[in-house]
Amino acid sequence: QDKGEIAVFTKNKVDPFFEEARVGADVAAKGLGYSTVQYAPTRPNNFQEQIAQVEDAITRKPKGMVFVPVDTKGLKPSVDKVREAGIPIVNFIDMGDGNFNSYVIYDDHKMGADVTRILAEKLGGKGKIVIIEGIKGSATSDNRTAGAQETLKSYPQIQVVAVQAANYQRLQALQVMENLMQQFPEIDGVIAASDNMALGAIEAMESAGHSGTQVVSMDGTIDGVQAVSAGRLLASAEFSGFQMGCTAVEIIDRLTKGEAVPERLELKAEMITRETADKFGQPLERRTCKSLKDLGLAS
Amino acid sequence: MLEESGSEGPVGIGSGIAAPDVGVLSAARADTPRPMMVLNGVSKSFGQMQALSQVDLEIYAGEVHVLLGENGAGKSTLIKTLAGIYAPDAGEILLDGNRLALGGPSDARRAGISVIHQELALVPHLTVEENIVLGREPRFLIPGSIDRRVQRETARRALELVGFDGDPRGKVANLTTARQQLVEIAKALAHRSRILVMDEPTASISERDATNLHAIIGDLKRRGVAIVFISHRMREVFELADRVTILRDGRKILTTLPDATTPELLIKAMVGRTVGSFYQRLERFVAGEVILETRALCSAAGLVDMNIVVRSGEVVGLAGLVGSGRTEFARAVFGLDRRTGGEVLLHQLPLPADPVRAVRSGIAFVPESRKEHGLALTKSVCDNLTLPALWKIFPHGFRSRRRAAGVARGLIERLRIATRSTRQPVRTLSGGNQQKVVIGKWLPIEGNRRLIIIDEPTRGIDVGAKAEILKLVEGLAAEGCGILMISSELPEVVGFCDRVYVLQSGTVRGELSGAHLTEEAIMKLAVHHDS
Amino acid sequence: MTETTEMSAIRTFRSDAGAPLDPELRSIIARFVVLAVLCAGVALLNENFLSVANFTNVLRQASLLFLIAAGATLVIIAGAIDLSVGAILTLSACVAAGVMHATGSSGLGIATALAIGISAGLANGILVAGLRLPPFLVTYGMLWILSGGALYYMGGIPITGFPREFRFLGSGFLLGIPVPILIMIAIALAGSVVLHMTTVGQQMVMMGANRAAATLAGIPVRRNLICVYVASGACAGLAAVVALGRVNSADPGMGDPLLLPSIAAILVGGTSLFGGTGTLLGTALGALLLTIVLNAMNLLTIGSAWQPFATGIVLVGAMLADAFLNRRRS
Amino acid sequence: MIADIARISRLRGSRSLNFLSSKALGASVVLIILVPLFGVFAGGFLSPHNLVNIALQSSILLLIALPMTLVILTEGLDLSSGALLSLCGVVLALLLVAGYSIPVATLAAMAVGLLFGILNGFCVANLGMPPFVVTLGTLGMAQGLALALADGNAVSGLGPEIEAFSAFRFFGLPVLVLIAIAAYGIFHLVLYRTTFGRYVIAVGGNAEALRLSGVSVRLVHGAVFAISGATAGFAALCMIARTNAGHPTIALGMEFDAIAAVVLGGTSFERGNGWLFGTVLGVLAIGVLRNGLNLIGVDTSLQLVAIGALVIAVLLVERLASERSV
Ligand SMILES: Nc1ncnc2c1ncn2[C@@H]1O[C@H](COP(=O)(O)OP(=O)(O)OP(=O)(O)O)[C@@H](O)[C@H]1O
Ligand SMILES: Nc1ncnc2c1ncn2[C@@H]1O[C@H](COP(=O)(O)OP(=O)(O)OP(=O)(O)O)[C@@H](O)[C@H]1O
Ligand SMILES: O[C@@H]1[C@@H](O)[C@H](O)OC[C@H]1O
Ligand SMILES: [Mg+2]
Ligand SMILES: [Mg+2]
Repeated sequence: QDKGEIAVFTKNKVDPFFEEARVGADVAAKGLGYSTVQYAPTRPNNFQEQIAQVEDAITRKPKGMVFVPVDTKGLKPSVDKVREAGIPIVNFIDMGDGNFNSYVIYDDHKMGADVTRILAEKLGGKGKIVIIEGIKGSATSDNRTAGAQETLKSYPQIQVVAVQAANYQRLQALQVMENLMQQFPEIDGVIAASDNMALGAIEAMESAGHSGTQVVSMDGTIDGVQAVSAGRLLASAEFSGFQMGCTAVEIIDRLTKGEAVPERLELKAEMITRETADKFGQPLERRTCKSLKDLGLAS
Repeated sequence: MLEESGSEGPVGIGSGIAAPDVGVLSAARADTPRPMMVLNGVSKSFGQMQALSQVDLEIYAGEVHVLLGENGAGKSTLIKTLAGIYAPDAGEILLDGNRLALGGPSDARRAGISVIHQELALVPHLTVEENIVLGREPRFLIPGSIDRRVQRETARRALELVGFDGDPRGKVANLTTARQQLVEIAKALAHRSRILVMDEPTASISERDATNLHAIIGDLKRRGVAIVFISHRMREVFELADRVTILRDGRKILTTLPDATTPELLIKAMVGRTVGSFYQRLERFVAGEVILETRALCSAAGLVDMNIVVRSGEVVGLAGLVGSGRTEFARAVFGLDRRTGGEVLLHQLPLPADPVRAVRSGIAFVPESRKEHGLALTKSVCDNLTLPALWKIFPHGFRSRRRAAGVARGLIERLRIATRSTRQPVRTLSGGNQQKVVIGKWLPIEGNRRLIIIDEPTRGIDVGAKAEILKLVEGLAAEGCGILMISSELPEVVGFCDRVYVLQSGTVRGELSGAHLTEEAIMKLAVHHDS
Repeated sequence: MTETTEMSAIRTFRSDAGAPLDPELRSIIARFVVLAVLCAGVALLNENFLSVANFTNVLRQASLLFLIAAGATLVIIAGAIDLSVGAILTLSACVAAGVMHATGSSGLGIATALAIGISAGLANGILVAGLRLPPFLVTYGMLWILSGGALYYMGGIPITGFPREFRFLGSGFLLGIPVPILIMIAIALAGSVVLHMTTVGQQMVMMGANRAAATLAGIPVRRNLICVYVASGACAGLAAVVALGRVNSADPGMGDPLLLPSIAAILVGGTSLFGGTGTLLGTALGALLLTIVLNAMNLLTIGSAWQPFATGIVLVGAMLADAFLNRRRS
Repeated sequence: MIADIARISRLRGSRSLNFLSSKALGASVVLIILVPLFGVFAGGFLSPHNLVNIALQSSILLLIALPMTLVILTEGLDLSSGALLSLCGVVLALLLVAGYSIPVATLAAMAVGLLFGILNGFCVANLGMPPFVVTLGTLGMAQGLALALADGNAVSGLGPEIEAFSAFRFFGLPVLVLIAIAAYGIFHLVLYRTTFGRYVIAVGGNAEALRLSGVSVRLVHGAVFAISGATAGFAALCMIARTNAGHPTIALGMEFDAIAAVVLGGTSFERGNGWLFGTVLGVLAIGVLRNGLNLIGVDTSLQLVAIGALVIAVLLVERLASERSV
């Protein structure tokens, strides 16, 4: 049965994280009888292009839109247009302003805090650490870093020797880490805002024959989970793009049926450690969507 | 090599000529008591090149003052100084007795000096009208905006003066060279000038257009405009000039009245020696077997049915007006332009249109524009001299600097190229020496039945270099090469070539040799009778 | 007068002894001086800078930049430009990663990366030289096509984890020296030999200086142009191998951020965009200069926001310095 | 620089005729082919709403492409305009947040753009540095400044005036479209009705002729870059109106779209040969292509390929049309 089309907007096609989200949305849509059309800017993270894509998508009159904003601010004009056209729109992953019908998110701040706590405990409450941020200004990166820094306040003997951005990119994280290792020969811990960057940093340390540094990060990507199982990464936090995609689509479905939906849906981020790692990181094609009911978020 | 006529320096030559020096005002011009413009001891040098030294000149209202001199004598430099383009190193310019400070071309214009420069100074993508008012656009209400009505009117009047019959609102790029020249003249006339300077305005227009221009000049003269005119055409000089000034090597040799002299004397003063058989070949060689033959060659650049034969040991000339297709013929043979029909045979074998093959089969091509097509100006003398022969000098593909410098040194000595080292950038050489490099780079490719195409070999170079270059070319012919020489200098063509093809509109209009080879015969074939 | 000056000039011409330094040599020396001053400055500010480990580190980072820029340097010297090197790197890396994942063979992976680099270079060369299209726009168009191809091929998911022996090229050591540095040295040497010691290299320089004059001298301009584009593609392919070995992961965004820095490295290295002058050693120094600036910023923990600013300043500064040097000389 | 690459790729002297260069062939062909095609296959493409959409999306690109046309006419290139737009946007947004009025903030942004433009112009005109290098350097500087000023973040919370401004419509046309039309009008007047515009064409066509006519070629060169900078500053206002925030990287890469648009529009890198309205067509061609592909729902990767292929295809068509000699 064809109930129409759902437009899915992501920030780019280069970050695997968004592929998870797209697949999640696809899987959920298929299950509910919708088709999807995918939009991502041709220049990665190009906000201007994303705005144009939203405008263009309105012309196709989709049943709904699920939306990862390239930038959290200043979406209002575009979202207003979507609403004016009577199309329900749900934001997921990165919080954004504007009158979205609903938001599907994780608590980035809390995730940052939780993985930091795991690291701090592992280090016995003391040592030198560095923080590798994602794209400055993105809600995920800023909140995760803030969460980490707040937690560290309760560990006065842990010293943050550097905070550097690597834009969620692996190569950049690798080079940043290489340079930081020169400046600070003894780094005990690394907090990276994403698994991708954590792996770059680990790569740098491993090639330098540098061992003993503990790394934590967030996302729970397939690679990240493997690294946790292998003991290269101390812990990660589940930030499932796949599930957010599923849930966002399910909300659209409810909205088209005229059902009420909560304005803000927060998924719970589980910690991924060596012990729990097997539960996470399945290949995308084997994943299934959890419905709101399964998540205990709806009746 | 050159016979010196006995006299040593410029001064000696000047005094050796039996013509009254009227540089200082004489009774000949009693009706114009005060010169409009006076140059006092004007000097200008470019690096070590002294282009003008201590030149004095007086220009009167209502006269045509012709400047004569060999290439490189400093004529253009002199008028560029007048036009405010070059600031003189020493000396002063007076206008109506007042010292003129020319900060730039616009100052000169404001002072009423208009110049038609030797190189066309038109903007291809602007219209005729727009070009005519360029730099002096009529203002409409606010500064910076253009009154297009006045512009049209100004242009119309100026174009009428020169008898331009084209579309004043068409782009200049779409005009023929002759018409562009008319626009250039109209541009200078458009603004009421007191002094009009023309640098070889008739070099590239037909006889008819030249006559037209002479009429215009007569008209301006009557209105009291002073005209400074540069030309290499002797007949024209005697037709037009009220006074003639001769420059040589940057110095003023003399100023004279045309009635008081003869072309021979003028040339002697210009060149500094008796010219005699200057352009004449020393020996003629027996033409050998055919080297190049084209059969009904047509090209995308506008050639139609060109049939030409060049034999070993022969110097064959291509004559014609600018735009007649001489360069295009060379380009088509060498494989630079797409051929659209006919064939090119080199030693009886078809030659594909490919410059690489052309060079490997022994064709040398000396292009007309050294700077654009002949030289890599920023690179060294050595780099340029070894370029076409790299494959000969280094057959295994590995280059040694020592070896390259050795070859270059040999050529520098053989051609007497004035350079301080093999590593000097060619940019810093004088024009004649640059030209020697352009020709010299073909010498390392040996072989005696080669075809050598030379386009305007002596354009813009000084007397000494010119003779040396022609001697070099002659030497190549003596070795058995076939020479195809394109030249706009008719005396050179007549004196130097064994046989001449005259082109017009991209095709051969006639072939001249022996006693039939005269300047008049060439001109007759070269000019369009329809336009 | 002309006659006499020529005579005296001929008399002074005896040998090349005392002739001015090659402009290229001069520019290299100038860059060494700048590099030394920069290093001294940073060393004063930060004691870790001058360590062997940090230098190895800087060199290794510079080597990637150099590899991308090496072939493109030849293209610019020959009078054209290649804006597609970043995209070539991306596509080569992605497909090579895919091939290695499917076959497990390092050899095939390397061959794939090089083959893609070479084919992309060939396509550029044919479009620019064969069809005489403007290089800037052709390679810009290719940039889009190649990155689109990479995106399509990857389908949004990176490929990670490559065989150990493959990674050796990116992250291994030989005699205590990181392999990428050795590759950089090898390419710089080989390229310099071609450029300065072969007739083909000389032809490239001369066609860059004046393409028309080179054509009229019977230089196979088109063939050479195709060659430099192929070299540029091959270098990007090689850079892809090194990059893959280093980060152990391929994603379709990896080459993008490398394009402008690599062009900056070429220009900072003294290669002229007008063609006809430039050296690979210069490009290596340019890459080193830019890398050191970023390394110093990391060491001094200056925010990454200032990195593009610093790169821009270095670029404009280098050009200004050249402009003033040249002005003073003439 | 491009000019030089173009220069060396043509053997003929400046005398040769360019009689076959039809105006804006590329953009026209693209529009003539694409518009009906999308009309049929992309639902809603020809609806008034979507046409307004295309106009809106093209408006800012046009603001960058217009001065770029002048720069390219003088055989230059401005790679810094995208980064400048971003920087000016950040400045403008910061000033709005600080409580300054829109006109004051816009003027300040334009002043920043102008300053960079003058720097570009000075280096190119007075120091003879290649435009590509200079503007690549200032691109980095502007981008770095933007990131640093905004601390990597978007600057938002600009107040209601800017929203009111961006919501303004006239006869159904959004304010940005009106601005773009007005900007075209101004640039048209400047290029075709003023002495300055004429000198811009002349500099590219025959700088020597202009010099001999007593006009300062340097000044013209410098001025086009200054205009480009100031216009980028003004375009920042439009960008802010559209996005409601100042983003330090928002227009990154836009200069390349602008260059492509100018060239598609028939302005060539040689000899001051150009057509300002062609730039409008070029901008529209890019806008139509992106819009149509989005309407059809073509995947990002294929969109990339399509754009690249379009650029090369247009070059090929033009080469075939102007083929004169081998
Ligand atoms: N801008 C310049 N830089 C260096 N040398 C120059 C420059 N302009 C002219 N010269 C040199 O000054 C001398 C005089 O040149 P000029 O152009 O005045 O000669 P001319 O008499 O006009 O010759 P022609 O009959 O060929 O036009 C020549 O040797 C020339 O090479
Ligand atoms: N400005 C122009 N406008 C139109 N056609 C031109 C122009 N210039 C040259 N041509 C064409 O090119 C061909 C020959 O050009 P060219 O001037 O190179 O010949 P040439 O005899 O070598 O002249 P030159 O004396 O300059 O060497 C002719 O067919 C002519 O119609
Ligand atoms: O890693 C992810 C990053 O790539 C994306 O931009 O934002 C969310 C992050 O978790
Ligand atoms: Mg002259
Ligand atoms: Mg000619």
